[in-house]
Amino acid sequence: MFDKLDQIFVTLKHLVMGHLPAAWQPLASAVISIALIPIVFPGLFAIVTVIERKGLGRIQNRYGPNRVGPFGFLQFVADGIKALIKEDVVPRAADKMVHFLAPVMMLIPVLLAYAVLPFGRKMVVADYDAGLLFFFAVGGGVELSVFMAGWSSRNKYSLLGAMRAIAQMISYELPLILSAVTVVMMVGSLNLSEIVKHQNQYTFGIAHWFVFSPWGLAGFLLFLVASLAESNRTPFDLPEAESEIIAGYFTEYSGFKFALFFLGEYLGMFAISGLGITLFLGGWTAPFSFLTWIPSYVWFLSKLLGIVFVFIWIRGTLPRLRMDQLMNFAWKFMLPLALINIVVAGIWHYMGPDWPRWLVCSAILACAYGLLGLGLMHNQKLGKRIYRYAE
Amino acid sequence: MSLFLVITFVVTLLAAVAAMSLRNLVHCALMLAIAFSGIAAAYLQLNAEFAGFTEILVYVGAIAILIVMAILLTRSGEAPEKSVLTSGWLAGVVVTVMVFTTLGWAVLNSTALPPPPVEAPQATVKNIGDMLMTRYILPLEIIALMLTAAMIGAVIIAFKEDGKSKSSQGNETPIQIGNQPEPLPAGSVESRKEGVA
Amino acid sequence: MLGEQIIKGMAITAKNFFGSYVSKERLTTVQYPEERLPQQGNTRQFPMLVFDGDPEKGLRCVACTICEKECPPQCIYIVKSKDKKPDYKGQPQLYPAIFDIDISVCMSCSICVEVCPFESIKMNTEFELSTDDRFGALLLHKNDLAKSNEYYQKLHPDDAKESDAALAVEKAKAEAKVKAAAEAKVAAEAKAKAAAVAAPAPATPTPTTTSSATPPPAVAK
Amino acid sequence: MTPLQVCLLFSALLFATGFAGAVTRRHAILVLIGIELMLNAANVNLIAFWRFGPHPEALTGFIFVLFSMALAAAEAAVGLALVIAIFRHKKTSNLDEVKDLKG
Repeated sequence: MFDKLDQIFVTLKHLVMGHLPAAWQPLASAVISIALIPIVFPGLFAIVTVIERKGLGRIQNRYGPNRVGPFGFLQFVADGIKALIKEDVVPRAADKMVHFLAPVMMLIPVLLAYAVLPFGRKMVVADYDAGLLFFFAVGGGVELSVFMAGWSSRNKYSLLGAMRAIAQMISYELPLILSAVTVVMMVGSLNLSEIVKHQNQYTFGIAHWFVFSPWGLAGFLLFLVASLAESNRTPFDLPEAESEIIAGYFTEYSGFKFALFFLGEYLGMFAISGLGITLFLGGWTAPFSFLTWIPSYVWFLSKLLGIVFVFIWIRGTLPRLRMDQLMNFAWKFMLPLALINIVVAGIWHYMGPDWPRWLVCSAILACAYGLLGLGLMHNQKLGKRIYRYAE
Repeated sequence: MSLFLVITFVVTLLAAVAAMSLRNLVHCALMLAIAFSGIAAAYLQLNAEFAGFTEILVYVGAIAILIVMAILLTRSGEAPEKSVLTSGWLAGVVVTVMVFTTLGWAVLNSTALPPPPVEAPQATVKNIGDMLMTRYILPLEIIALMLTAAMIGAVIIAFKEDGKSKSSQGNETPIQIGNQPEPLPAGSVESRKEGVA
Repeated sequence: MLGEQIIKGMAITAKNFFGSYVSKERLTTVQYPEERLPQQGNTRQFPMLVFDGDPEKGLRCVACTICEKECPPQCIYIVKSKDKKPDYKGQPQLYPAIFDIDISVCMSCSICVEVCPFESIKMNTEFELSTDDRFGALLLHKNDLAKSNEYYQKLHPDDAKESDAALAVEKAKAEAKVKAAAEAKVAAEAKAKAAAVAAPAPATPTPTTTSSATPPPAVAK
Repeated sequence: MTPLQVCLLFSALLFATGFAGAVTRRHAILVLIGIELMLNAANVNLIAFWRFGPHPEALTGFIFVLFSMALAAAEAAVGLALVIAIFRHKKTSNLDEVKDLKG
């Protein structure tokens, strides 16, 4: 019975396709699996905006929106209507065509990136042989749209915001890809379903998730921090910080285009945390062998909500990084640690499956983390503040 | 010959011609990005999956942004001067036409190749990896060296000289505004620190 | 070690987040329209006119227009009445035919309350006065402003008692004056009779003139 | 017109566009864009021959394209660095004015 529940969407799709004539079947199957993404994830985006505002509220000892709908869960409808009603102001000096295309160009790569993520057992839209490479290749398109938005509004602040956003995205793309490389080394294939199948075995009831190994944990933390920066979220949200450059590259956007940027940012966040789940947290696999009766897509969704909650939690806690701190952190801490992580993954692979490899790998990683951290804290003076009192 | 491939070819050609002929440079760069994505789509349809994704990653993701940054750094974002072509543009066009006719003639009546294998070749990541690691190991190392050398070279070329070189224009030294704040007497800072820590 | 403070910070926000579900007194928000905070004693929003008994006749304001002159943003507009009406002391006083306060201009500084010699204008605590009509509705007229003294007692009990004490003292003085005037009159009549008895022949016409000068009857409060 | 010939014609056309742009345009960056297009035309050629050629399992054309992409990226980086250096020196990126060799 559980297997039927697990494959319910797949059977539904075949059911629907059954009615169509044979010639139309491949097209129908493509359309159905593609149509699911723009329905499910913008819905998730709507709910997560409310969860985010309520979570931030609760962190700051207040309620968060509770007026619109039960416990405030229709707030996204109000925001959506507000975005639709707001007048769409286009600056006179703006480059009309590029200004109009920027939000579209932001959504295309993000929605494309969902094609390779395995949401459940046999539930992946396009099972490419080089799925991971496709995800990162398409992820690069977002920077182009950020530039188009910043440049076309002909406004110094949005251009500065766009330049900062691009610099940040490029310098955090490197640790992102390098931390994913360690997983590819271990599995030996770029195919995401292959990676999940590799993590689907259990010993003494615990799943073989990569996050449970030292190089996997380091890789996962690196991936998490880099995805925070890639989706411009809180410790790294300098490009669109209200206190700095008004709203960064989408200063000159209002009304529905602004909402599209907002949607693009959240969909980007879901996509990249979805990838993090697939690489390190075992995609749609259950953590323990006795829990495998829960359907696979439920596991994927709950892990996704878990990571989104950690993002919100980080947003409620950490202050914003300055531009130079942000860059130093990427090039002088994240990149070397990612490279060391690849070496450690190599050592892990060739030391054979007994306990000393745990010790060696975690020792190397711990002292690498400590040394790099000390180096960063020392010349960046990130340690305890030294106060100089005015005479 | 699938219809989609022809459509991709036409779209890519239009984007490439636009990239070459538009006046505003940033529009050229964006058209170039579309041309690159068109070429990547062509690769995907020719079953070269890995090459298509690498094309998007390398060209659309990196080189297009690099060109756009260079356009902004050389402040030619929106300065379409009077004539966009160089003085000797006619000779260029003539040479181009000659180049294209020879290529076209060579393509059209070259001896036909044996018919390709019926099922499309599979360039799976596994055998690309094996090929790279076994047969093409030397070019891989050379490419790695070349990329590092190129990166260092690019940085050195584009590095901003610190004003000592006697360049003809002589870049301006930073103007002094007001007197420099004299550094804090070292003694007071140390004593403050002990007081606090 | 890098990240130490980050973990400490995250722990604090986690404690806040889960604490807010567990202990209710962490959440101090008051759901405004449903729950309301009790207002402090000296809350003041916009002025009101106090009356004793009947809003028309018992209005304490005598249209002396001191508050109109003193009001910094000049948001009070008074037009005096032609006729007079007796006030609480019984003297005939003017009263305001029109007494308007523009609450969109009033800055609730309560200077009018301080300068009013007749304890007739006090500060009300009514603040939900928003309307969608931008002009007329924000100009409160005499009948909107008039509030009974009991309402005033309930609103500001302590300084309401002071103002009533002052009014009572004022009334007592007035009655004492009236009584004194009455006794003086009685004494004058007694003297006049005594003078009449002492000189009966020439004084026969004087008693008729004194009767017309008797003071008007004291109005029962 | 076999599919291979269509691909070759397309890459020839792409090459001609890139060449025309590189030769006729005045701006330095547009010359670099032309060169990029030419490189891509060559890559399309290689993939076409790999796809329709006799021994596709040998993957020669395919690997050649990967290496040529890496090369193109390096060339673009160095080329643009040169353009920026010239601009910083001569305050212009118009190729007609960058004629004198003296620094």
